[in-house]
Parts: sequence; structure tokens; C-alpha cells
Amino acid sequence: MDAVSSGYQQEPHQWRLRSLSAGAKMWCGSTSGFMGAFLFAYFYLLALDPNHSWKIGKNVNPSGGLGVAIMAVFVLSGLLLWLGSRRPADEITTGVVAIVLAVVGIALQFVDYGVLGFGPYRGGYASVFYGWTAVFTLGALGGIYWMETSVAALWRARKNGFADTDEELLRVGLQSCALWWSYYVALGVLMYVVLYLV
Amino acid sequence: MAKRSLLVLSVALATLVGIAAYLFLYLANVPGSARAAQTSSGVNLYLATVPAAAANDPHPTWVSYYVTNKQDTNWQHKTTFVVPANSLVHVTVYQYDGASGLRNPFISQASGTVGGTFTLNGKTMNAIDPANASHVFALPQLGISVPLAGVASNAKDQCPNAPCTLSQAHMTITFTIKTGAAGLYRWQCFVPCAAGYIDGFGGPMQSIGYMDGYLKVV
Amino acid sequence: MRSEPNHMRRFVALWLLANAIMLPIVIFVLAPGMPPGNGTEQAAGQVVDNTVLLALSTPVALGVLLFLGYTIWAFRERNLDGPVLDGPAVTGNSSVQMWWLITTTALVLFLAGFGSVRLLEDGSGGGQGPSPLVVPSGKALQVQVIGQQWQFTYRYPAYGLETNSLVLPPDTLVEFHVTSLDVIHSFWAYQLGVKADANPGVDNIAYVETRGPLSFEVRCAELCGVWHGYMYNPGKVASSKAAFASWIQSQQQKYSAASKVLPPYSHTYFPGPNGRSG
Amino acid sequence: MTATANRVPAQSPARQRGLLGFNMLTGIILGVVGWWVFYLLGGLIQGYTNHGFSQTGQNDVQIMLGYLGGVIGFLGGLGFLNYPIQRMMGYPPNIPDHEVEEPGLGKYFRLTTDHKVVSQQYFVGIAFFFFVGGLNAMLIRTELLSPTTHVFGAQQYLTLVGVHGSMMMGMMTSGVLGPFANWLVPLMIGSRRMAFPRMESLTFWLLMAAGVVLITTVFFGGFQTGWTGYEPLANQGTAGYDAYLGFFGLVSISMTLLGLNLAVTIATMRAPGMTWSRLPIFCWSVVATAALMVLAAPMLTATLLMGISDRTLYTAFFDPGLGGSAYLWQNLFWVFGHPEVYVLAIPGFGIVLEILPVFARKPLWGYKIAVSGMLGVAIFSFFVWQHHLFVSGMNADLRPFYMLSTEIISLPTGFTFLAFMATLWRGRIRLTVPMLFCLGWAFNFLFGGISGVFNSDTPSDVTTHGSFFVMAHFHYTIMGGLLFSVMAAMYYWGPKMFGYKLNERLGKIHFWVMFLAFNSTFGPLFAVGFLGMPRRVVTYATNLTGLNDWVSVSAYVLGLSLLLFLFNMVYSWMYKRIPAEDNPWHSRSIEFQLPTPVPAQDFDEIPVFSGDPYPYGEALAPAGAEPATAGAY
Repeated sequence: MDAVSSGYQQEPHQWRLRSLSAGAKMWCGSTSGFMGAFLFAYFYLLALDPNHSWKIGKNVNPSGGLGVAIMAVFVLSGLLLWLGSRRPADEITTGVVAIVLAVVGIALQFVDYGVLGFGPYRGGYASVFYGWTAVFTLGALGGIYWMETSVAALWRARKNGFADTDEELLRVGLQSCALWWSYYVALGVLMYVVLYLV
Repeated sequence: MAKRSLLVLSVALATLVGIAAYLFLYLANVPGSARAAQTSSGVNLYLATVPAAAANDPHPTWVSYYVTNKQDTNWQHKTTFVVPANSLVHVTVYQYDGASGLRNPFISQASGTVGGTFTLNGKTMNAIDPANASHVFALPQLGISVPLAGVASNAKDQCPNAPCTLSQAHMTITFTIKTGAAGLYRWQCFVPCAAGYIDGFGGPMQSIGYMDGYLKVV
Repeated sequence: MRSEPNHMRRFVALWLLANAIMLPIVIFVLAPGMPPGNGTEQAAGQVVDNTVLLALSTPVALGVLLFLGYTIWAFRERNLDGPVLDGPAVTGNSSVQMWWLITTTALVLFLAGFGSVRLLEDGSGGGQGPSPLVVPSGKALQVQVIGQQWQFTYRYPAYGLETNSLVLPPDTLVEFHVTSLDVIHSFWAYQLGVKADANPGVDNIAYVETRGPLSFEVRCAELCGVWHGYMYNPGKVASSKAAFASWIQSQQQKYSAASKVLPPYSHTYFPGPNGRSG
Repeated sequence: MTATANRVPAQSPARQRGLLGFNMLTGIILGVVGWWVFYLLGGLIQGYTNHGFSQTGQNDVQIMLGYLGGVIGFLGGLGFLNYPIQRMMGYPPNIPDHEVEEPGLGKYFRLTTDHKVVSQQYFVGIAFFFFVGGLNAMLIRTELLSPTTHVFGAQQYLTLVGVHGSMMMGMMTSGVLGPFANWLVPLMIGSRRMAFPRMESLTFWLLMAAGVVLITTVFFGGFQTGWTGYEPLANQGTAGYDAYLGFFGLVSISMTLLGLNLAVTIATMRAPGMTWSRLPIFCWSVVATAALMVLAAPMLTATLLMGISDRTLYTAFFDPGLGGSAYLWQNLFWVFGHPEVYVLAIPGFGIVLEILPVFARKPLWGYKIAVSGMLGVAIFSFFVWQHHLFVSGMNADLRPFYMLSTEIISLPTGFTFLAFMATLWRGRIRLTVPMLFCLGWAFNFLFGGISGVFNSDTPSDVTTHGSFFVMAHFHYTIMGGLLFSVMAAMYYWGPKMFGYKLNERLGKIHFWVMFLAFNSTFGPLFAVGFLGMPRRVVTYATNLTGLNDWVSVSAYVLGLSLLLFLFNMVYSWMYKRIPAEDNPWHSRSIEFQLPTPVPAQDFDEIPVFSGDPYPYGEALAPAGAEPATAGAY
């Protein structure tokens, strides 16, 4: 290997930025695989219908209205973060609103669990419903953590006037987070369509 | 150098201790064996089945077989039964558990015993109602299988835990098997009686020392 | 420069020679012993398959091994303590790559095609699921194989019989319906050339055409719990159809009590939703 | 270069390692505390969600929570938790993303962000669990000395099988990427660190936690499902099976993050001049493997979560009586599981092709075809999984397709062989210990590949499926492939990584004993499988006793050969310590142009690459000359 030294003492600044956005994109890929397994389970059990137990009992239908409400809240959160992360003036405000909306979405999901009227053992559908929504909620909690750290870092850095921080890095961090969060919400839409509306 | 050797030696020693613990505390931890009683009337093996093991057992909620004696007074939690080769073994089972029903009704018929029959509370028969089966004593390698009828659900004075006494509600099943060549044969139950487990076949049904064990023909 | 012999020509000659020796050995000595023997049509078909695979992989294996051996022998640096000398800076050769690709592709396509044809011919004794792709022609004897923790029982719907030993008539097409009452088992009758997983709630169909009398061993081939290793029983193809009929009769007598309480014949049996609670 | 680079304030290591210490010891202590806290909390949950508890006396919720608490406590004790909390308050990360030079052994027991230290941690940690798994293999072979149960009994035997399989298939997925890629990739591409150094450390400690979780299965009675954990048998399992779920759950998360980290590093942190076509072949194998990890491992996470929810939330994903399906697990597991076996194989390709040019003294022949071979294997591996279900009773119409796709995967594998063989041709082959292991790899993988054709051919698979033939096949590809290439890498890079020479004579003895014992162990198993012995059985036909005993004795020798390697490591390290030269193999790759031991900062300055990664050959360098790059990097 022919290699000469570059004279760069530090690694190029671009590496950090590119790593963040490339990492977020690959994380989207991992998330798809993760959610894909549940989608697979849904259609597999639906198609196979073992023992005619796709839905055991009559009231194995979650409330469509609540489902749409949850979906709408999450979509709004994703959209806001996506748009806000591209507008340096609004990023903190929109970020906070997006976080609050995500928390509301999770709360609504728990309200939904409260009024469901069927347990996870009521057939293949109920299993996928509980498994998938629980996992989505867990992922949303992770998303909230990521959003929170990105926004908090920007907020603190701005308070200090970006004195000892890398403004661009923080901004790319928020944008990467927004990329993943919007993608996750989009996956969520697919999931809610399948679970609540079909 | 000496310090290094000491370090290497102590690491090696710790590893060996770990391996020995793994071997003897877990892997070679097999439930004990009980020898069938040799009397003038032949070889007698007394067994008991209970809905739940003794309260001080590691799994006090699991169904289990026990070895006992004719008067049903000496209960031992052992599931390897030692019997002599090429001889008739008279088995008596004191059955204290309720019925859970067979998944495959075929097994409700006895097979492989002397005469193809067994006695239930003194009555000779060769099959029971599959829904009434509580357990099965089966040695599939020898083609032996005997269904054990359950205690009626409304019977008085049911035994909740091992050990039980003959004064409590029970069924007495007797049968005779002919042992062949020496060897280690497995026995099991076929009734899905492991309550709480999927298909009734987890826990005690998959654990040697509860509803599984060996017949050691010597 | 060393005076170089034509290494490639030598290697090819060596390879041809090795093939000339090994191929007859493989085809005439090893192949007749290939599993699972010629007990049934399907088993015999698998022997043919294994023979073809073996005969095709022999030149490949010999080629690679001889190549490695030859290069080590011919191009080994014998003076490791001397100066470090480099070989020629060859980084590739597109025609070699092309021919390699063409050869291996042809080999792979042939194998897949051959395998598919053989599979579609008679089903090869594998479990085909509830709607078989390949149904050998002829009237079939239905035998249901019921896996359960931990033994197989066999149900002959035509005779209203269930038993725990498997006997088949000779020269007959047998249609195995393999199912399970609890977990996944696999019905593997080695000498028959049959393997079909027993899934709870699934009817897995496998065909086999018996030939003459045969003793075979049935083993469970899917890990099914603590006694998996003990889940086996012998079976046999009867010496004649009459012998099979008399065996059926004896079993009907022996299991008359059990036959009365059998549930109606069905391709699958579900333990019911309360199966979880035992 | 912009002026804003590296404005993250440098912090003294003392702050994050301050009061509590934050090392492995505090990790273990807090791990045990976390286990008990969550275990006791979980004990309160016995109601509706834990349906069978009153009857089984087995509280899976409690045990799963215990594992969760244990892992959280362990990671917290290592110092992973103060970092996220700081971040939530908006402070920049206080763990630096690269390390300063630090003497002493302490750094090996801590959260560290020096990629070389992490890789050494990986090496020791994985070796430990490899030997645990190997011990189980020895015990399996001991039980199989006799055709009936004679030492351990049916129940313990299945636990042995399960722990051996899970340990090897779970932990060893990081067997190359952990110790070697973490060390090599930053050096090879000219960056000083991984893209996400803290995540790099996290993957290691997660993996260690996973290994410990698996071992705890013996406290709960073991598990009887093997490493594939087929449902619904698994759902019947006692609490020992929870350890399996926890283990593979942690492994899958660790795998995902490891793959993501490596893929991002190679994608974004290549030094100037390091174009994709100059990337060393080992890095390409890491790219292919990392892609599989990023995409396939999360499916395993999801599948395991379904398994966990079946046991704790009382869902019915895998219970056929309640609307679930046993096939669902098989499908989901193998959608992940088949890429996973290539996660084990592809890094071996990379190592072998990386080492080969050095000892054949020729450039890598067919660089592009070798790269496309690895990427091709990675892509095709997603389309073959149903060959594990050929006789399962799945839709029979799909079988010709999966037969074809499985056999097609031998085309890209063949590319690797072509590159291997053609690189040797007319080289000046130096039969050093690493080279011997590379040749051993080729020998073993050849038979692994050819036996794979028998498995992929459906009619033939009717006989071989689920038999010892399959078992021999994947030991040839994984143990004969991966382990031999890892050994090649150990002897080749080991001196560079650890700073001392390995005894060459012992190395040669090790190779020959291991090579012969390996083939003597697994070669006869092809015959055993062909003769009708299923996998994972504790009893077998008496006419197979002779073969099985032969295999068992060979397996002991194989085990001893690995102890010989361990002995070589310890002996050369502790008793006959000879510092390794900077470039003992006259290699021209960049890592050998650095001093030994490699300084904490790797490079004084970021290098600029020019030219081919394998500049060997008479046309490029005058015969007999030392590498022209000496001192130039």
C-alpha cells in the first residue's frame, strides 16, 4: 500500500457529519428489518389462519378512531421535526412540539390499550396487534430520547452562543434524527393502516 | 517468573473449578434411583402419582411420580426404577391426581403388559375412557403403555401435595410387565398434564425426575 | 529466470489422470452404497441423485485439490531465509474469469434443473405440505403418521385402525399424511427414503412407492423435547399383500378397544384453544 | 479542513471514571444489584399478564425483567449510563471518542474508545466464550461415545447441544468483526477511530453480558431446543429458555450496532485517496458482512421479542391452537439465520484473500471478481432461507426456486475460490503458519461447499436434512472456514495486535494437529449422517458406535489442538516474550508500516493513499527489495 502522510493533524470535519447522516440512514434500514418481521407475521398468520383463529371472539377490533388519532399525532410529530430541522430559527420550538406530540401519541396508545376489550391471546391478529404496537411504542420512546438529546444539545449550545461547540455537527445531528424519526413514523403509518384500518 | 506462573496457575485452577462445578452441580445432577422390592411373590414396584410435588420440592406446583411402598408410607422422589432382567415385575400405582384427558385417545388402551390388561381398583380391564385419563405409564421402547384413570373431580379428601396417604381419594392400578435384556429404558407420561404449559407438555413433562424417568434393567 | 515447464499443461494432465482413476471408483464402487438404498422407488431415486451429485463434484474437488497441491509443490519458496522475492504482478485475466463463470453457471444450472426434474418426477419422498406439487399416479394407501411427544402412532383410515407400529404392503403407492398433536416432529423412515416434518395443525403429505419386503427404522428428525433422542420405532414392508392383510386383522383385534374411541378421521387435529392450560 | 473541527472539549479521563470507578468490577456489582432489583419487582407481577404462573410456578416476566435489570446495571456500572443522562441535559458527550496513550492493564477492563483496545477486549472475551462452547462440544462427544444414555442423561445432553450451538452461532458472529475488523478497519482506511467509538465499546460489553446470560440457563434447568429454538417446543420450555431469548436478543442488538458502526466507518471515514477500488479486500468482506448484520439481525430481535411476548404477555404468535403458527418462527428465524451463517463465512473469505497476496508474493488476482463474490453472497443469502424448510411441509411449489437460488449462491462463492487459486498460481509461496491456515481454509471450505450441494438438492436433502450430514456440512464451512481463517489472522496480525511474537514451531504443530483432527472429526460425520443418524439425539443405532467413537476421540484431539494454541499465546506472552518486529511478513499493507505496538493515535497524520492495495510482484518492485514504502507511510 502506497501511502504518504497528508499533513492533516485532525480528521477532516466532514467525516463526523457524514457519519451521522449515513448512520441514520442505515439505522432506517435496520428499523425496516425490525418492523418487517412484524409485517411478515401479520400477513403470514392472516394467510395461514391456523385453526381458524385469526380473531377469536367477536370484539377483536381496536377502535379505528383512536388508531387514526394516534397515527395523526405521530405523523404531525414527524413532519414538524423534519421541517423544523431544516430551519435553524425554529428548530428548538418545533423539536419540543414534536417531542410533546410523540409523548401524546404514546399516551393515546395506552388509552387505546385501556379501552380495547380484548387480550393478546385472542388469536393471531390480537397477538400481532399487541406485539407490534408495544414494539412501536418502545421504538417511539427511543425516538423521543434521540430527539430530546438533539434538541437539548442545540438549546444549550445556543444559550452559550455556540462558544465551544460545533454548530454544524449539532444541526446535522438533529437532521439525522429527523430523517430517522420521519421514516419511523412512515413505517408506523403502514402499520396502523394494516392494524387499525384493514 | 514465579509471579507469572502463579497467575497462570490460579487462572487455570479457577477454570478447572468452574468446569467441575458445571459437570457435577448441573450436568451429572441426575435424580436418584430406587430398587424394586424383591418379595416371595416376585418383584414389586410401588409408584404414586400426585397433582403437585412436596411443598419443599424445587417445583412444588409440578405433577410428579414418586416411589413408595406397599403401605404407601415411604415416599421417595426418585424416577429411575431398578428392576431385574428377564423377570416379571408387578407394578402398583397409587394415583392421586384428577383427570386431564388424553390428546390421542389411542393411548387409552393398555398394551405390552402381561395379558394386555391392568386392574383398576381391583377390576381387570384393558382400556379406560380417554377423557378420564390422568396419566399414562409408558415405556415406548418396550411397547408398554398403561393408562391411569383420574380421581373424580368431586371426590372427597383429595390429596393436594406429596406425600399422600391411602386414606385420601385415590385410584389403585396394578399391572405386570415382563422385563427383557438388561439396559436403560425410558418411561414417560402421555397425558398433557403439565398445567399452565403450552399443550400441557412443558415443565414436569420435560423434566426427568417428575413425569419422566428411566427403567434400569439389571 | 527459471526455465519454466508448462505448468498448466502438467496440471491439466494430472487432473485428467486423477479423474480417470477416481470417477470409475466413485461411480462403480461408492455410488451403489449411497444412501438410502434401493428399498423403494423414492429411495432408489435418491440414490441416483446422490450418484449424479457425487460424480459431478468429484472433478470439481479433484481440480481444486490438485491445483492447491500442484501450486504448493511447484511454486513453493524453498529458501525462506533468503531475500523476499515476488511473483509476477498478474492482477487478473478476463477470459479466465469469463470461462470460470460460464463453467460454474452451467454446472449450477444443470444441477438445479436436474434436481427439479427429479423432484417433479416422483416427489422424492419429501413432505410436500397439504397440497402436493407431485402426485405419483396410481391408487394410494393412506397412512396417517401422528407425531406426539414422544412417539409416532399410525392411523390406517381404510381399516379404521390406529397402531404404534408401521407395516406397509409391498408394491404399493403409500400416501403418508404426517401431522403432529403438539410440537414439530419429523417423520424420517430412512430406508423408505421419506422425510416429512410433523407440524401441529398441518397435514404434510409424502409419497412413497414400496418395492419388496424391507425392514426400516423410523426416527424423529426434528428436535422435539427431552426424549427426542428416543423417538424411534422399527417398521417393515410386509413380504406379501396377504401378510399385510393378516397383520391388519391382528392389529384390529388387538386394538379393538382403542379403535372404538378414536375421533373421526381428520387430516389435522387441534388440541383446542385451552391446550395451553393442559 | 474547516476550522471547526474537533471543538468537542477534551476532558480528562478521570472525570468519567471518577468516583465509582466505572470498570468491569462495578459493572458486575451493579449488574447483580440490577438483577435482584428487577427480579424482585417482577415478582410483584403475577396477575393476568402472567397467566400460567399459579400452575407452573414459573414467572417468566420476573426472569426477563431480571435479565433486563442485570444488563442495565452492568452497562451502568461500566459507565454507559452517565453518558446518555448528560446528553439529555444537552451537554456534549464527556467520553472522548479517541483515547490517549495509557499504560497499565486497567484500560482493558473499562469502557474504552480506543479501537485497538476494544478489539483486544473482543479477542479475549470471545476466546473465553469460544472455549466455553468448545467445552460443551467435548461433553457432547463424551455422551455420544455410547449409543445409549450413559453420562449426562437426555435432558442435560440437550442443554449441552443448545448451549454449544447458541454460543458458537451467537457469540462467534462477532468472531472476526469484533477482534479483527475493529482493529484493522480504521488502520486500513486511514482513520484513527470508528465512526461511533462509544457504540463500538457498547457492542463488546453487550456481547459479554449476552454470554453470561446464556450461561445462567443452567440455574434454571437448561433449555432443550437447540440453537434454533423452534417453536412451539420453545414455548413449553422452562425458565432456562428465557436465558436463550435474552442471550440472542442481546447478541442481535450487539450485531446490529457492530455492523452499522463498521459500515458507516468504511462508508464515510476513508482517508484521502482511499477510493472504493483501493479498499483492501478484508474491508470489502466487512462491508458485505456489516450489510447482513444491519439488515438481518434486527429481524432476529423482532422474532425474539415475539417469543418473549408469547411467554410473558400471553400472545400467541407461535401457538397453533390459538391462531399462531410454528412455521412463523421457522421462517422468521431463517430469514435472519441464513444471512447469519454468511456473517460467519464472509469475513473468512476476506481474511484469507487479504493474507494470501503477502505469502504468494503476488497481487490479489481478480480483485473485482473477489469483491463481487462477497457482495453477491451477501445479497443472495437473503433469498435462500427456505432451503431449511424443504421437508417441513411448506408450499411445495417454492422448492425448485429455493433449490435454484441456493445453488446459485455457489457462483459468488466460486469467485472467491477463483481469486484464491489464481493468486497462488506462479507465486513464490511462503509456507508460514498463517499461510498454512489459509490453505487449510481452502481445503475445508471446498468440502463444506460441495456437501452444501447435496443439501441444496431437494431429493438428496430428503435424506440429509436434519441428519449429521448437515451438521458436518456446516462445521466444515463455519469451523473449517471461519475458525481456520481466524487462526490465520491470529498468527498473521496477532504479533502486531499484541506486540509479541508467537512461537512458529508450536504454530506449525498446532496447524497440523488441528487440520488433521478437524478432518478426522467431521469427515466421518458425513458418513454418519448418510447412514441415518439425526442431529441432536442422545441415542443412536448400535452399528454406528465405531464411527462415533472415532469421531469423539478425534474431537478430543481437536480440542487439545486449540489448547495448544492457547498455550502458545500464554507461553509466548508470559515466558518467552520476544517483541514483534514492525513488519515480520514483509507485508505492504499499511498496518504493517506502523510501529509495533501501534500508538494510541495510530497515525501522526492522516495518510493519503495512492495506488493499488497489493503492490506485490516483479513488475512493481525490484526483486529482493524491502517494501518501498518503508518509512514512507
